[in-house]
Amino acid sequence: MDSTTAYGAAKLGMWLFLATEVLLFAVMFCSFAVMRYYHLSEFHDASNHLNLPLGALNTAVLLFSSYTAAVAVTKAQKGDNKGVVRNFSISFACGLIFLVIKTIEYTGKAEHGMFPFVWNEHFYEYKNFLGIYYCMTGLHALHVIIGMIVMYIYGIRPAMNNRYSGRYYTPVELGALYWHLVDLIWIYLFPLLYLVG
Amino acid sequence: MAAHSASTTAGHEELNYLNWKTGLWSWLSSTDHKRICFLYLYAIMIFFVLGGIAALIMRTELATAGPTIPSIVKDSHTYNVFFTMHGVFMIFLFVVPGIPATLGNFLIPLMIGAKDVAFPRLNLFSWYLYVLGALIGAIAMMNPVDTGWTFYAPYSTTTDTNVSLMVFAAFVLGFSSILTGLNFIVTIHQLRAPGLTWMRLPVFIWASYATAIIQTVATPVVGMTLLLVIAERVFGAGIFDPTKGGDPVLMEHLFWFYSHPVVYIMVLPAFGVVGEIIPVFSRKPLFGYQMVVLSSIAIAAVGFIVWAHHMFVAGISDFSAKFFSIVTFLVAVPTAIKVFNWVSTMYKGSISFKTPMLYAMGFVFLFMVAGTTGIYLAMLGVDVYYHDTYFVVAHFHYTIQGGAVIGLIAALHMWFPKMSGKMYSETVSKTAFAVLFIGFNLTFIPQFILGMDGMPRRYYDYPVQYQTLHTLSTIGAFMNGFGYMLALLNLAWTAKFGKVKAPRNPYNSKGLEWQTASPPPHENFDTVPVVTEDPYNYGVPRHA
Amino acid sequence: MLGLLGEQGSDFAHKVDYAHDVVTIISVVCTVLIVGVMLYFAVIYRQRDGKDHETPHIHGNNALEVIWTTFPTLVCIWVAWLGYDSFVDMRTAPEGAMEINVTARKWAWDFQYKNGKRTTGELVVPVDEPVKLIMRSQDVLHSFFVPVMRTKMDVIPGRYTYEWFRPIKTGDFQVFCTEYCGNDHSRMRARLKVLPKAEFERWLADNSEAMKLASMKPSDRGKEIYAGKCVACHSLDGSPRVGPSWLKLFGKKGELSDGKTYVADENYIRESILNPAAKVVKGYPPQGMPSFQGQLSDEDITGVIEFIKTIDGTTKVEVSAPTPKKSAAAAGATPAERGKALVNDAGNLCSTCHSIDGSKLVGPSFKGIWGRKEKMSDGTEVTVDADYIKESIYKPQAKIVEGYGPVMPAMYEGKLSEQDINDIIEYLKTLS
Amino acid sequence: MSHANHHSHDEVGHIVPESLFLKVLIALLVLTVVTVLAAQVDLGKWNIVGALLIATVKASLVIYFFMHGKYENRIIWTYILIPFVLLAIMIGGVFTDDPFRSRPQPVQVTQQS
Repeated sequence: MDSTTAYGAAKLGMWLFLATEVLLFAVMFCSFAVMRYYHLSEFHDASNHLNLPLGALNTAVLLFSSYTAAVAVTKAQKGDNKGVVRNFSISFACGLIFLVIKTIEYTGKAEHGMFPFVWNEHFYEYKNFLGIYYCMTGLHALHVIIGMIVMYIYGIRPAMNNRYSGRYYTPVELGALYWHLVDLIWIYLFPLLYLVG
Repeated sequence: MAAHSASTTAGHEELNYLNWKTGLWSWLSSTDHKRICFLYLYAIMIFFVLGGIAALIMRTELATAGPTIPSIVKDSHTYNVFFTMHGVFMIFLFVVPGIPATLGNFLIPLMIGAKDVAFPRLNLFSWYLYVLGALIGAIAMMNPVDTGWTFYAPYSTTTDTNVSLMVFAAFVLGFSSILTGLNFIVTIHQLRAPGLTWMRLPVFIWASYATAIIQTVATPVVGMTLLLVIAERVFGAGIFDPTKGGDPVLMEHLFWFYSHPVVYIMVLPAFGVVGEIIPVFSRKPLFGYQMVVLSSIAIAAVGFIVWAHHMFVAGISDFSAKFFSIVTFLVAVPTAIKVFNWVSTMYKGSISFKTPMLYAMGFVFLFMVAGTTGIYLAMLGVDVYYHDTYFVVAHFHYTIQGGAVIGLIAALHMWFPKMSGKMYSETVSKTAFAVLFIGFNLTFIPQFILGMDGMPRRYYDYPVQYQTLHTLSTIGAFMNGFGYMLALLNLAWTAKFGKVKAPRNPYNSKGLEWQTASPPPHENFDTVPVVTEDPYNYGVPRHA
Repeated sequence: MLGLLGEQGSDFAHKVDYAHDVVTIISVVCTVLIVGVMLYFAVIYRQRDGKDHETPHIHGNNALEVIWTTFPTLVCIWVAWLGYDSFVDMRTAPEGAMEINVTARKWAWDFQYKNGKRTTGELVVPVDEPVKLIMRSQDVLHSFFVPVMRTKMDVIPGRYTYEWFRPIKTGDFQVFCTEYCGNDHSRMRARLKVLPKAEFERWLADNSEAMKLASMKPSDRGKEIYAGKCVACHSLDGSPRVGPSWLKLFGKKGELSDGKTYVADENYIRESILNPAAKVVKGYPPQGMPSFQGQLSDEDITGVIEFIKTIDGTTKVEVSAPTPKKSAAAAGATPAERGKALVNDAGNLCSTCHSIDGSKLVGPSFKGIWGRKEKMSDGTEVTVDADYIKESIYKPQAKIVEGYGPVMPAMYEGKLSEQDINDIIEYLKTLS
Repeated sequence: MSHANHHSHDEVGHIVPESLFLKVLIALLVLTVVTVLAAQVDLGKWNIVGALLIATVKASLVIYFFMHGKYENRIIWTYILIPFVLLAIMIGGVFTDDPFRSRPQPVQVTQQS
């Protein structure tokens, strides 16, 4: 396999993998739609209990991290390994910030008695919303963590050893693609969970 | 096992993929698609045997009304465990990886003139995922699951057997399947030999391509659904459990969104196999090649919008039932087209009845039965009667056993000379075919009649009026099992001890895979082949 | 026409069967045709003498492709319409259909009628009247399938589903559960009894007992059940009968026949009612008690348990005297019919231990009993005649058929008259 | 090897200027603000339509520019679109059912035997 074919194959493979990831979340979105259909008013009320400012902040953080990941690819295409390290590190840091904010949100809800999957009297009616909320954001957070690991292993670490050049930067592009997917999912999760409920 | 023996005579012959490296580790660490084919073949055969034993135990128990073999099936729970085992092993561990992961792995690179698949290491990783999934499933069997392979909520979320572990096993197996499919799609897109345009691809490649798409995009759906079942059991997520405001019918929807397309994962490659066999042994071009290709793609596409025909009496809305009944009939047409084209290929041919051809012809008959009984089940009013009766059981086994498994056995016979470099005994393989073909029909034709009489499925015990047919079916099942044993042992024995060397192209086929040595060298072709003609260019043009 | 699906019990069954016939004919013709053509080609175009002959280079034929795309499409449309049409019928219940509530649970079917009458395991409906079943489940998915009616619908926890049919003939029909629901899935069957209208009305109106039960507090309900079903074998004053006395039973500890110990708590009592053979108290016959699975509802069992808790040695129960219904039924009925009523009467308990279909329960089956030669446990042989039956009813312990235990209570003297016994004998004669 | 790549040479992929990414980022942030503000107005069922519409615009921007979708061939676009089509089929199919059947009732919890 020559390098052009390998590059095309890797990219097509990555897109296919992203397709499967989207379909993993598709089940969640479909379940969300059905649950929302049956428990509309509960979903509205429960949605208002989420912390909108923190959610919005997290959206901004992820969008920004996506931007730096995109820039990292351009840097790699230009053979600028330092640029790859710099931009991916910012994305990585943004991922961390995202997770920290998410933890604050989770603990905040736990303090109010909205523990994951443990339904107390007061929030019993929100059980369906909270159930799917924790499933969706939990799975998404797992993807954030995987994305960060991928960025480190295939982006930051090789770039620190000057592995990439204008002729070979496939892993950077694939890692960035995966990170964009994490962002993409959140773009839908944010309004569905925090805004319209 | 079988294949190692070739290395003993390596001194006299050229190196091929079987003998260029030896030792168990050279197999377990091999990224060669042909060796991975064998890794899968051994693994799935273990589960074919286990699932088959479970089936025979069930059939024995059902031979008479009331307890038949209380020493083995001591109560209804044990019986429920056996049918769950049969379903889970046969579907997730045998038939789904069946043709794609074995023959698909072996043939796709060979048929498109490539050295290997696009991501050889990912290919090996898929196999290890499969093994991991199988091990988790085996551990789950410590407290065996009794839900049936469908894992319907809320039974699956409330029963106190090891459902969580078992569905997690299915999830892992799903990822093995996804990565295999992804690998094949990329391989077919990127690695075709020069001159091998899309319309020159063998139909097996087309079928595998359609299959791979379904594997890649449908499997995540069931994976996530099963994770939600775990979430329901462990956390009480409230999505499927009605006591928490969830909707069990939603679970059925999501489950069948994958599990209907999955029957095309099983059976499309078998269509491809038959499409390969019939032209070679008829010495004719495949009749209506474009229509055959198109119908594969159409089946894969339509397969995604018909899932709720498994749920006509599941409490879905009448509107939904009507909608899904009508779209279901859309699948019937491309399937019919395939059969017509296969039969027409034989017209004015020069037909030789080698074992693969017998299997292919048997396949046409079995699939006609499967297809026409499918029509009953697509018809709303009639399906209401037949749903969850033995008619469905029989129909399903005609499609999956008569389709996918017979397809797999046919393919193993067809490409056995290429895979092992030896020729098997035609007498034994034809006898085996006859036994398993008769046994198969004897097993399942009585089950159609049982279904007509209203016998429900998944019953440990039944009213005595059904006994005669059940007994017949049990006799058939043992015959069927014996036939499979004979067929597979014949191949295994030949691979290990066979003396007759296979020539490069024993059937005088035009297929690219036959143009290299038998067995092929490690990197398949000595020089990159260049394709200049259609895949089935048999016959004499002036006669056309 | 072909009659492949068997007896037709509902008015839309013929439509389903018609659709079924049409598709059967099409299927058989198509399969025979295609396989026939294949075999024909295989024979006439076979390779001869092991050598290939020249074959033409045919790639396809567009006209043929069009034909065999269009033809199946048209057939499919027709067949789809037939299926659709029959489905619409079975999903459209007529206005004013009689509604019956159906509750499915592991593993029994409960039916409740509009007037409050409840049954378990037996659905009784009038002939020629549309019946609509409103169904729900208490636990997991079930499915209500009546083959002769050609209808089926899953029963789902958390929502109502329905099905309807209009029976066109009287008789006794099988009901299956067809959605896998766990261990006793295959035993979760029920009978559908289609009665003539007048008889159904009479059956439905006879609801005094059920109505009374429903409004009682649990322990009274248990007492009522005790008097009807348990009194023959379990005393309230500590004296042993066929089974252990219920005096101060609740919370009692003791030894089982297998040497293990038991504590008579709720779960033990519940299990003993539903599965008596599982834990038998030491000194009592292992098969002495029939299972009440399907006869007592959860509420009934709770009632019995509550009643057992109240028994303190002063508790007295009036054993139900022959019910007035009997004398009402007696007028105008033949002796055999009167005997049947007596055998089936809940107060007499015959059918608890004696089947009429030949199956072996606690006692010998009534099927074919008249004139049968039975071997006794003391080795003698007895022909079942009027004297023997009379003796067996009044003094059950006198002669015991080999293989059965001395467990039948001596409670019928004074309860059943000689005339009653003669009626029962007439009925038994009909059970050949 | 395959026809799609015959014309390509060693330099692969399209280099997108960083300034374009910055513009896209600003657009995304603006859209986020818009969607938050729009949610404060009660538009009934149009709230969710609007929110999903804006989200789709944002997602398209990410795919088109950040993920280089603009420069990809038809094969990749096919596989970009397939999951979204399937998601639509899944939700569409499920919603041929739910709105047309009876609503769930509270379940009476009983003892499991």
